[in-house]
Amino acid sequence: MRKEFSKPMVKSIWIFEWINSCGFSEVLPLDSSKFDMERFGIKAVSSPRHADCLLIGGYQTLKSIEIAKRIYEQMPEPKCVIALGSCPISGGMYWDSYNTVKKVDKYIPVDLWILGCPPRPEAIIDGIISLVNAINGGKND
Amino acid sequence: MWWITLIEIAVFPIVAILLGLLLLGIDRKVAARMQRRVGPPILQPFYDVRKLFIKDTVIPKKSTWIFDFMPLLSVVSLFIIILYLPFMGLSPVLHGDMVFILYLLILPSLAKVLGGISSGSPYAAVGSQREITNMMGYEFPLVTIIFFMSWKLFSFGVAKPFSVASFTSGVMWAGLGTLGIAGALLLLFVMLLVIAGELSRPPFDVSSAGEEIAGGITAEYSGRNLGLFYIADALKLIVLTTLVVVLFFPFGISGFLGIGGWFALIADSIFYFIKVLLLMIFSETVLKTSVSRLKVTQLVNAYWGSLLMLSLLGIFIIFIDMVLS
Amino acid sequence: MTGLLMHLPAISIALPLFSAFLFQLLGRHKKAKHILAISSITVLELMLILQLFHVASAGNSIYVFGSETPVVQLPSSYGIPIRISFQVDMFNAFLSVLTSSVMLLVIIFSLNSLKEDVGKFYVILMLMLTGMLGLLFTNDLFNLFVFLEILSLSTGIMVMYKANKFSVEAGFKYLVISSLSGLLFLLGVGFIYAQYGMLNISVLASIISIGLIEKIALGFMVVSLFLKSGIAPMHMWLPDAYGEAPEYSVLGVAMATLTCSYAFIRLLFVFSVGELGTLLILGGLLSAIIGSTMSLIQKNVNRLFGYLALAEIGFIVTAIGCGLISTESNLVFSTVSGGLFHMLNDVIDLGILFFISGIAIRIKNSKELDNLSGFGDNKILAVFFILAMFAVSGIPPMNGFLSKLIIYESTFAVSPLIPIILMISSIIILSSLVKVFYSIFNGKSNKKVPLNMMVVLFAAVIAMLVITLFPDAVINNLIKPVTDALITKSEYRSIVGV
Amino acid sequence: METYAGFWHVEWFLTAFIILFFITWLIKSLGDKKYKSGIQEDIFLSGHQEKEYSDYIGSENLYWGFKESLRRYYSLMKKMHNGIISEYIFWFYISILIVLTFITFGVI
Repeated sequence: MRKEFSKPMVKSIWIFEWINSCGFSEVLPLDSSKFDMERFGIKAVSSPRHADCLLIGGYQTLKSIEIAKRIYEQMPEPKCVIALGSCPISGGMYWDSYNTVKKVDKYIPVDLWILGCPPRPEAIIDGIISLVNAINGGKND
Repeated sequence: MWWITLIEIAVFPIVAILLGLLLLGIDRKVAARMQRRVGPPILQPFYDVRKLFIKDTVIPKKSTWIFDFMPLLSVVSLFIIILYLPFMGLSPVLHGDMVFILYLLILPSLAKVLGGISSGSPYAAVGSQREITNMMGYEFPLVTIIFFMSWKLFSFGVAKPFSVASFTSGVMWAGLGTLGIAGALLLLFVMLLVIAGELSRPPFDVSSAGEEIAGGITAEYSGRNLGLFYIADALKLIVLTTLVVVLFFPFGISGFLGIGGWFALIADSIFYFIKVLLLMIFSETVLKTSVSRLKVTQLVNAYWGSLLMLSLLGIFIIFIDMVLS
Repeated sequence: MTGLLMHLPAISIALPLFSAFLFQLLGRHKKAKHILAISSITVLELMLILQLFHVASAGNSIYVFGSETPVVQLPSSYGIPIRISFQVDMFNAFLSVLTSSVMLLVIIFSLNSLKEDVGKFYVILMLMLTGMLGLLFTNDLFNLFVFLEILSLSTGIMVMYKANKFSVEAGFKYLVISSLSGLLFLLGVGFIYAQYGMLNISVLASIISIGLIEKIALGFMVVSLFLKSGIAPMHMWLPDAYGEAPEYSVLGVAMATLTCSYAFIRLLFVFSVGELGTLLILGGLLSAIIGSTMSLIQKNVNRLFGYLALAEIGFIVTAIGCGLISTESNLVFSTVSGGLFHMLNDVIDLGILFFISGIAIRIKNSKELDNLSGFGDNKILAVFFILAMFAVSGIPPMNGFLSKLIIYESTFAVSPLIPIILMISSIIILSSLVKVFYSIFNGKSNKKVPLNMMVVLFAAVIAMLVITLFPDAVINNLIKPVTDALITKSEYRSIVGV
Repeated sequence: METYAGFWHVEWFLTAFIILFFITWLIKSLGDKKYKSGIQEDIFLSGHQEKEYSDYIGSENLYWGFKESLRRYYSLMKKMHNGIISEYIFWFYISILIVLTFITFGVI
């Protein structure tokens, strides 16, 4: 089914951000000097063709989830998805609105959930490190 | 002795790739350090290339067969330039002309552009026509400097003023008064900016602008093709800094230290590496961390306007100095 | 055999003229007309190649019309009876072979794209060829004017051949320009004739002493030929003519322009007018700049290639101009050989470009760049286009680079500014060709390219590859004698036995 | 091939090109080739469906950046190439004037 992440890929993960609402303001400081994600070899790229990880954040409406699905399809094979914040998990504070997608997992296979609304940069870094350890440890759940 | 050149033809490119990726790693590390960030490990480019070669290579339906062939051509043309330049401080493997090298420098970015154009995506089309505009821009100051120097060689009465070998005889600083030194430094400054432009580094990176046109030329490239373009970028860094070394600092260290044989070789190559490192840091790492991107319209004005005037000013100063002395 | 060789210059003019009128006799048999055209041109081509080898081995051959034994030195009393004479040396023999092979390729290329008026097309083509060969071989000033008129009229009609609104306008402009240049050329010839009472170029060259009258006369003659070969300030008619000419015979029109540039090069070198060199350089640089920058913003394919042809003429003229100015012998030799070698390469490279655009236009029957796309999957055409693009803009291995290398490295001794401007314009040419590549070789549509067009394309690409792979051979035994023939004036004059 | 101030050797270039082409082809073959067909082959348009008409960027606004920065030069050029025959001949008379003054006063 999905080609598994192999060990050498872990040293350089390129992420493609598909973030609707608040998540982006949290991902931005990751490049800053305080939470430097580049020391793990993680780089934000601008085209899904180059990316390994799709960072989905913020509430997904019915239209935007379709686009997110197309982007996920267009990423080359060994890929993973990180859901950022509580909105992808359960629609977050828009849980009761008619057009938000309650659970992103139904549409896109999500590998890693980072909790928090919005999650602090430390939480994002910690999430990515746990993903890295999971891959190193061979547990590709 | 022709089989030695064959071996050199086979070995040098591999050494160049390793050196180039190492330099890119140092470049990213120094840039991070300048922003008080920890920055990626020095060997990060090696991990990136290895990862890219593992990933799938997606070929879009709309793209033609050229899309798959062009990364190959751009790397091959860069390999060829390395053979014609005094790489690692040694004398060049094959003897060539400066005009030939100038034209061959167009081939890698042309291959990238042809690949981008035939990938069918509008992002890549916009990116590639910006790359061509960038290429048209930076050629003017580059060609003026190189032709001025060969004209200077010609006025010194050198037999073959255009061949690379006669350039490595240190033509730039020969017979210059203090005024001439200032002019030569001005030319060096212009050359460093042109090098940054040719590598499409931040002030001039309109063609692979991440934010505006998603990924620029390489929007559709993935996996192994992207890996080849990554290597091509590293090689281009080596080639251009070697070009500046040939033009401005061609003298070796071994003659100075007076050691012969194998040690001279090693000393020369280490000195060459240091020269290339310093040039890279001053030319594009400093620029990468300090200047933001130019608009496409400002690009050609920057090259044909200010940079060209600066180089003409430098040439004029050197000319006055030659007349005075 | 020697009889034929002796009469070759005359036969090479008579054959196309005679076959031009034969077409009317054949009436409606299209097939017969095709066969006649191809056979007459191939026979002519073989004869011209024979002549090239004969001239290469036995030196210039002169042919005097109307005297009892044609191959004789001019009568020492060069007054009455006045006779028109042809002189064939290496330079015009080489160009005549080039012209007739281009015309052969044009004929084969346009075999199946001619609908009903096949005869009319071939008559115009043959008249163009007669004009060109006459212009090349003639040794007589007034005769030069006559052949110039034949060439201009037939090329003007060729531009108008498609008879739609635009091409008639472009053809009309071409005819107005040509007649104007013909008249002023005649004015210059009149001055010379009034002053010396004779019109033979070789004799005039040996006894002329350049005074004020001769300068003005030469000025008129040379400038009118500048206009005909489209040098910078007077070039505006050129892209219109190339843009509107029928796509299968645009190369013939381009060849006509190059033959006119042969005429003024011959005049300048034979009468050794050195002062015009700087003007030639300025004109050449200006046309290189205008040609390349204007070709960037064109929408019509053949118009874009017209501006490229203008830029290439700029290269040739700058090299020749530097040759005229400089005094040191091997500098003169290398600049002029660079210019002539570039003339050869330019004809072949532009030929390939025009053939590919001809194929694209014929299949998509529209000249606009936007709706020419659809050749993405045609591998051969894409490879040929890339090779031609490398050649025209001078990327290393190809033949364009060879001649541009010679031009840069010799004109740079005259002044380093010249190669800088030429190099920038050749980079801009590259980018306009990338634009054409983007619009033609994108998208997929499996259209079959007609066979005869592919054969012609193969021939042109093989010629380009031969020059690329064997540059020394081509230069030593083709370009070197041609340049010597042009530069050493004594050879051209001494034949007259004055 | 010797030129006035330099030289050019085709055979060295071709041998180097062939050897290096083989080496790069080897490097390229190290990578992975396969990919899923279908939707993965569509071009990336920020996730939107691809429209039907063939190409997106017309050929005349392809070098917008270059044209924009040389705007004055190109407007002058458009005025010069406006297709009126009397303009063309006007330029011809100017050139005759220049050439004649140039040639008679022998300005080198």
